Amino acid sequence: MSSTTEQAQRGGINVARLLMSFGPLMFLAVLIVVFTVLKPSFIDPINIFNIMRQISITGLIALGMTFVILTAGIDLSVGSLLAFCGMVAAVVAKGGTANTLSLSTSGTQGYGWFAALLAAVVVGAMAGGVQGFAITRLKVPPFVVTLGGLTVFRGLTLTISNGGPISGFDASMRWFGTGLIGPVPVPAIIFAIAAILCHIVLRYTRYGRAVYAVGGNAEAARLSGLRVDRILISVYVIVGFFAGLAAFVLSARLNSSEAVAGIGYELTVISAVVIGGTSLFGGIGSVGGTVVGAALIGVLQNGLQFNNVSSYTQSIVIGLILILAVAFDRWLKSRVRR
Amino acid sequence: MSSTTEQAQRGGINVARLLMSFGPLMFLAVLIVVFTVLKPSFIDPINIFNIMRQISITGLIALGMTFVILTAGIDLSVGSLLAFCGMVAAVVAKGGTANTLSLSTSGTQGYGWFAALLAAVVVGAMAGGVQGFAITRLKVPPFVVTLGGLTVFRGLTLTISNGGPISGFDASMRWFGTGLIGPVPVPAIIFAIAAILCHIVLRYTRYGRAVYAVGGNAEAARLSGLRVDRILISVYVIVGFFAGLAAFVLSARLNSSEAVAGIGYELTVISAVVIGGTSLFGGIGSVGGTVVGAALIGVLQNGLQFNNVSSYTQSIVIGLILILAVAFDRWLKSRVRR
Amino acid sequence: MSGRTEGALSRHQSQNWEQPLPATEATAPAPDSALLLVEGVTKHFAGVMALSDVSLEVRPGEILGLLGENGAGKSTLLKILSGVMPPTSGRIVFDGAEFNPHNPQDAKRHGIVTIYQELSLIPTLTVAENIFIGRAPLGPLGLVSWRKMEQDSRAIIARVGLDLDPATPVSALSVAEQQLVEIARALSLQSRLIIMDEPTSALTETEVQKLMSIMDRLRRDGVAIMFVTHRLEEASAICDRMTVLRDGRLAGHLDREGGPIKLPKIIEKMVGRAASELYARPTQRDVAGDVRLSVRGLRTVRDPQAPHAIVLEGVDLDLKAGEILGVAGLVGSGRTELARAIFGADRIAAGTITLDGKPIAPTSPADAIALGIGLVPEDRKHQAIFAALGILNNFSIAALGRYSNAAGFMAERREREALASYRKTLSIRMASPEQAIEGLSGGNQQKVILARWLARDPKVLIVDEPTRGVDVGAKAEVHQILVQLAARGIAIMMISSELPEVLAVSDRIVTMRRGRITGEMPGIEATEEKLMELMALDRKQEATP
Amino acid sequence: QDKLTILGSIPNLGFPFFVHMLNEIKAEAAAQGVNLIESDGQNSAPKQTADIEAALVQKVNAIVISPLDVNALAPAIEEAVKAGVPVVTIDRRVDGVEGILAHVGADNTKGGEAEAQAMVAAFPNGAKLFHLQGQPGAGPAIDRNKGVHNVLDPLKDKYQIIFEQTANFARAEALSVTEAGLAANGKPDAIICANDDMALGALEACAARNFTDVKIYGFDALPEALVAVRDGKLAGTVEQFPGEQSRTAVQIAVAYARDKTEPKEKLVLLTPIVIGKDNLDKAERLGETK
Ligand SMILES: Nc1ncnc2c1ncn2[C@@H]1O[C@H](COP(=O)(O)OP(=O)(O)OP(=O)(O)O)[C@@H](O)[C@H]1O
Ligand SMILES: Nc1ncnc2c1ncn2[C@@H]1O[C@H](COP(=O)(O)OP(=O)(O)OP(=O)(O)O)[C@@H](O)[C@H]1O
Ligand SMILES: [Mg+2]
Ligand SMILES: [Mg+2]
Repeated sequence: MSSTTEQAQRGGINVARLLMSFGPLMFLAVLIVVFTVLKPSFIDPINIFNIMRQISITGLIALGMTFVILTAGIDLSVGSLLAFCGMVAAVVAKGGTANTLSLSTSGTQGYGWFAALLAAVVVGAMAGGVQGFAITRLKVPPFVVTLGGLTVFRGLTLTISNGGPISGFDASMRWFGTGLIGPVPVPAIIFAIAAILCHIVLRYTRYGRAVYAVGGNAEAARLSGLRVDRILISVYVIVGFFAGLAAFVLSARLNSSEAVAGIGYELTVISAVVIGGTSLFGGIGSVGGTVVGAALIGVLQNGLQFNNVSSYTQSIVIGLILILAVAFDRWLKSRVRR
Repeated sequence: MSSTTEQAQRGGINVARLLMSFGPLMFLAVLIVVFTVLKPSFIDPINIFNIMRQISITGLIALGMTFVILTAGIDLSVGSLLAFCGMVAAVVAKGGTANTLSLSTSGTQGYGWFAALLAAVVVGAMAGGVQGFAITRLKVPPFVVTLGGLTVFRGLTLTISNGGPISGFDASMRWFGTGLIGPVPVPAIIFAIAAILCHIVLRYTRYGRAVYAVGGNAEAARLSGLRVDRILISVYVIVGFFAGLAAFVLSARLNSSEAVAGIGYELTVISAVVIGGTSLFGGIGSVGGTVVGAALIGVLQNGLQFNNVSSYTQSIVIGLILILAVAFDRWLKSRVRR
Repeated sequence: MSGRTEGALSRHQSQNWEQPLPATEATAPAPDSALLLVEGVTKHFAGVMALSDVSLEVRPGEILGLLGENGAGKSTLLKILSGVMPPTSGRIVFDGAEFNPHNPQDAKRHGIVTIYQELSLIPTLTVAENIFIGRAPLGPLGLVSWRKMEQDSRAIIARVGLDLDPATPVSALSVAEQQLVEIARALSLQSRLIIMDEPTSALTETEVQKLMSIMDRLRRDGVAIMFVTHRLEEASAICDRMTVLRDGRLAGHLDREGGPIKLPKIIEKMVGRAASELYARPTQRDVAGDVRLSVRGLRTVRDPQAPHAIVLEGVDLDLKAGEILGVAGLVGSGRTELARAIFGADRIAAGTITLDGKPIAPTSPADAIALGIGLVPEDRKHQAIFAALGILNNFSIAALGRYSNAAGFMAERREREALASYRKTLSIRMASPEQAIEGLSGGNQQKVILARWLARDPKVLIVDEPTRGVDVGAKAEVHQILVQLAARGIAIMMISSELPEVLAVSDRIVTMRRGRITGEMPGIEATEEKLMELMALDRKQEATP
Repeated sequence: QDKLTILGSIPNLGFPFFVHMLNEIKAEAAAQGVNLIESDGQNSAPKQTADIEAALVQKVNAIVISPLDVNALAPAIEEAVKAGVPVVTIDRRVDGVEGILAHVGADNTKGGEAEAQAMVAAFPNGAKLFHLQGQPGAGPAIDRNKGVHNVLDPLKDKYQIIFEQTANFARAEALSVTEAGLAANGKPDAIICANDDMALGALEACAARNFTDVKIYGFDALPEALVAVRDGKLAGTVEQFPGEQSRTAVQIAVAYARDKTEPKEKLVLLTPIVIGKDNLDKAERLGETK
């Protein structure tokens, strides 16, 4: 990652060179070509927009996860936190847990989409903050804290909803999941805007520089006057915020918040980030890479489903291609002069 | 971990000192006392043996995972690999995939338990070796390779068995899962022996010390003349071997190999290792810690179930206690002089 | 041969702790049959030509100095010899046979032992285990015998004058102690050729002398040594011959002809022109500044994570604006501790610090920096460098506030301009601001770190071992920079283990021992002997602690 | 006399279907005046086995269990039987273990058959289908899939499954899988889903494309699905009467534990039915949908 994509992000690099220098992007391009040859309708705008909408949920969380992993941290709780925030949003939107059943959009006595959105992102950010606090103050490794969070948030979600879903939101809320602006799905737009903002923050702000520095060498960062603990806490707040945002969009899209939402998302999200070239040891990576990683996973899944490949074979193919995409990237990097 | 438990392992330290110096062990002791006070039958030998049998499966894998994490690696594929090896063992034991339904122990035309065991551990070790190869030669990070493995092995398992379980093994095989030696369950004995062997290997052999060295600083280890790649491959072979062994024991215990076996085990197993004080950044940790970590999780689950705590509350409590156990350990370490 | 040895050690005779060495010249093999021949070795890294057609030879029982500026290719050559990387082309003959080591193990098997420039100990393992890595002594049943390993390693580290519990994890050691452990490990291996890449960069005079007498004994036993250092006096004192590299090419060989090789000759070969005086003695500058930083009764607490660490036992110190205060001391005298305590990096147990007359109590480096204090730490790799980041990011990290607007966006143009200007004033040799800092030579890395602090315009700048691993030319430049900074009114505290350096740039010098200040004198009056006396551990005291 | 204690164990409390089952067990246990130990298998056969073992240590008087997997739970159930504890199985029948007190169930395979037959009845002239399967390898997924194929495989010529994918019983996955299916294959006539969650997800995907006349079938008769059936959004959902199963099972278990009353029938099989708009009143949980 790093140098190559950063170059790309500064613009002025031709496409071929870019493809050649960043394995996953090249893989993505190849996959799109292959799937289109297999079934030309793959490249229909409607399917492309489907894919964009599909990757937007895990993609949003992956943006936050990029910050976390850049600091050499990890957040395993995001799937559960997504379910938790979604349930909170649903409770706020519907004005309670009782009316779980009405699919009708009328007659809800809730507080409207804005309150629901606010609740989701605030709860997500706060939950992230608590975890960040445990990581920095109690000195418990991120893996342990967020693994604990994974089970705690799931338990809380199930407790709130007693295992069931809370469904039926009003049209204004549903727009965030199902609406279109022109031909483009709203979730895809939200994801795109968020990705651009994250890119700007990481690349062009003081704060972004600090995140890279803390991940690159925490001790040197401390000795350079950075408030390492605050920065660490902040990245967990950010990923929590994005889990909340993703939860809101997912609930709006499904017209339902489910207690079982987001199971296993942590691995999908972390894959997207890591395939995108961000190092689990911190300090190296970019938002652009994460977007490519998320797109690679999304295109693979959609393309295989599109061709009605059996789900067993799908598992095998997806696993192998992920490994190959990264292996190819390493190989390119070892050859191409940096 | 490290020094404190290592001291303990060198023997000659009194129990109180040991408890005081290693947080999770102290937590374990406290939990046992609390659960016993709440319900004295908790400490019945039967229940203790139940717990031992329950932790033996993930515990076995956790032993192998300790090697991997000591080298700063990770193996997310263990749950899927367990299912895969279990299915292979079942096919060998039953002589095919066809007779999936007969629970009768008679009339099987398979190759017997020994062949099944051998098949499970050999396949597991080979699968681990392949992953280790991808990690060292293709230079793909362990997280990515084994995440790929996670989906690949699950897909292979489902393909072999076409989704269904393979059930009904003969008594000699079932003994490994359900038998007793004296009052002690066979799986617990297998786990105990394996733990002792692993402890000896890690602590008292050159190979074991090389594993620590590679995890402590791979580059320095290479400069010191260690064959880093071989050692890295070997730890994935070891964890694969243990996944195979655990699969055999689990199949014997359940009298069935399921395609959905082991889902989510990677997190339980890694928790056990990390709670036991092994650093995800490598070089620090011990088998003793892993055993304590596995026991802590097992006792918690059993004890909460024993007291009829609702499943949702269980999740919350388990998550919090895992975090607290590690936080407490860090706190002890920051106070007590080493 | 014995005459030569005396010559080599004459400088150190007065403090030679070793027993007089028995003459063993009879056992030394004929000195003119080469043990190692390097012929036309070339090494390319993607685009960079690190070595070009280098040839040299090493004979049994001799110490060959390998010298050159930062980036001249010394380490690269040594890494090729020890099997870390293959040459692009060229031939190596060891002991009369073609030699192509594929990995460090190969080289080890042939009896080539290497002390690498970047420490190659495993921090999480104990001292004993590091010494016996890959060859732990086995007891009955073929299991590792920890007791024997620890006993043996105690003896091995004692050879280099270390007295440590071998069960201590290496991560708890200071850089100097780690360096000594690494040397001890190398010496304990059966070897015919020992390669030492800057073994002395973290050591003080006493340890250096110790090492030199050991090297001398090895030489008498017929072991060949290749020795890299940027401290030319050392090289001149101990080396039988020198090979000098310049920009990856062979610049020439130097031979001891009767007496030690003279420094000007070496420098001329290294930099390609005649060198003027290496260290200019300080002219008595007019340090009329007020007291800027004042420390009274400073004590630190023992950190349970590093029980061997020195604690400060009540330090009083004044630092004036515009002066360079040199801090001398032996390894473990607490100099680094003092710097870290003032900088808020370690917890203070008691004592007061005042800055410009106002009491301050920084509890974190961020506090100290906000107050106008800067620290260039001793361990560049672990405490200063962001290896994954480019030079620009490394440069501006302590001054992000200066190069960003109120909204938090980086003002990248201003940042680049600032770097460009420091690049000029400090003459930093680099390709571009995006270049990874790892790709710079040590001296240039150090200059980037200095620039990092200059960008903050500190009132007080503490530099801890500012020229570790920096070549003569760059070293002089760094000294020049320090003097210029002081002239601008910055109060500078310079910790250094190299006495000539302390003597060269300090306006005033204090010495430390065991967490206390033991003496003070103006730089102009100081001599190595005077300082050594104040620094050295009193033996009687040590015997009865 | 001490109150009796029974164990009520269900496979996975993450799913509303089983939450309902456990709630009914709880309610009936309270009505019968016995203590209940709850157990959630958490989708793991070893976990459910461990719960049974823990209950045996606590000397429960009876066990009511819906096994996660009929084969993998057999040893644990066998152990209980050996310990003299009466066991009543719900929903999924464990073969090959002697001495189980009774089984109360509505076979998932039969349910799958009913679901497919309902579709066949709606399209007598044949149809193009999507089929969304449950979590690969999970017991109900296997059985329901088998049921669907039992009916449709012989009718291959008329009823083509043009798109068959797993959506892991999850709504979000069903939504994106169906989206892909619609984009690739256009509009089908019907979508058969292995549970209601997936049906509701498929429904969203169709609604987004304005394919309102696709007949979507779910499974489990959850209240949310019943509402959708009432509103004409889902074509039907399979009712297996989990509440009745649970209550009957508890009654049988308690009666035996109290005074060794043998159940009237060892095998109580409820026939799964497909709830459509016209027979909504047959749905067990209709009361929850007001
Ligand atoms: N792995 C590498 N990749 C690319 N360039 C390298 C690599 N290692 C060294 N170089 C380059 O090769 C040249 C020689 O470096 P080397 O480390 O051998 O210098 P040196 O003489 O040991 O310097 P110093 O005195 O600073 O240690 C330098 O220009 C350096 O940047
Ligand atoms: N950052 C640190 N954290 C913990 N302990 C440290 C640190 N730096 C040094 N030490 C400890 O302090 C001791 C050496 O003291 P210190 O480094 O202050 O002495 P010094 O006079 O600066 O000598 P040196 O030449 O080794 O730098 C070592 O034993 C080491 O354990
Ligand atoms: Mg060098
Ligand atoms: Mg120091």
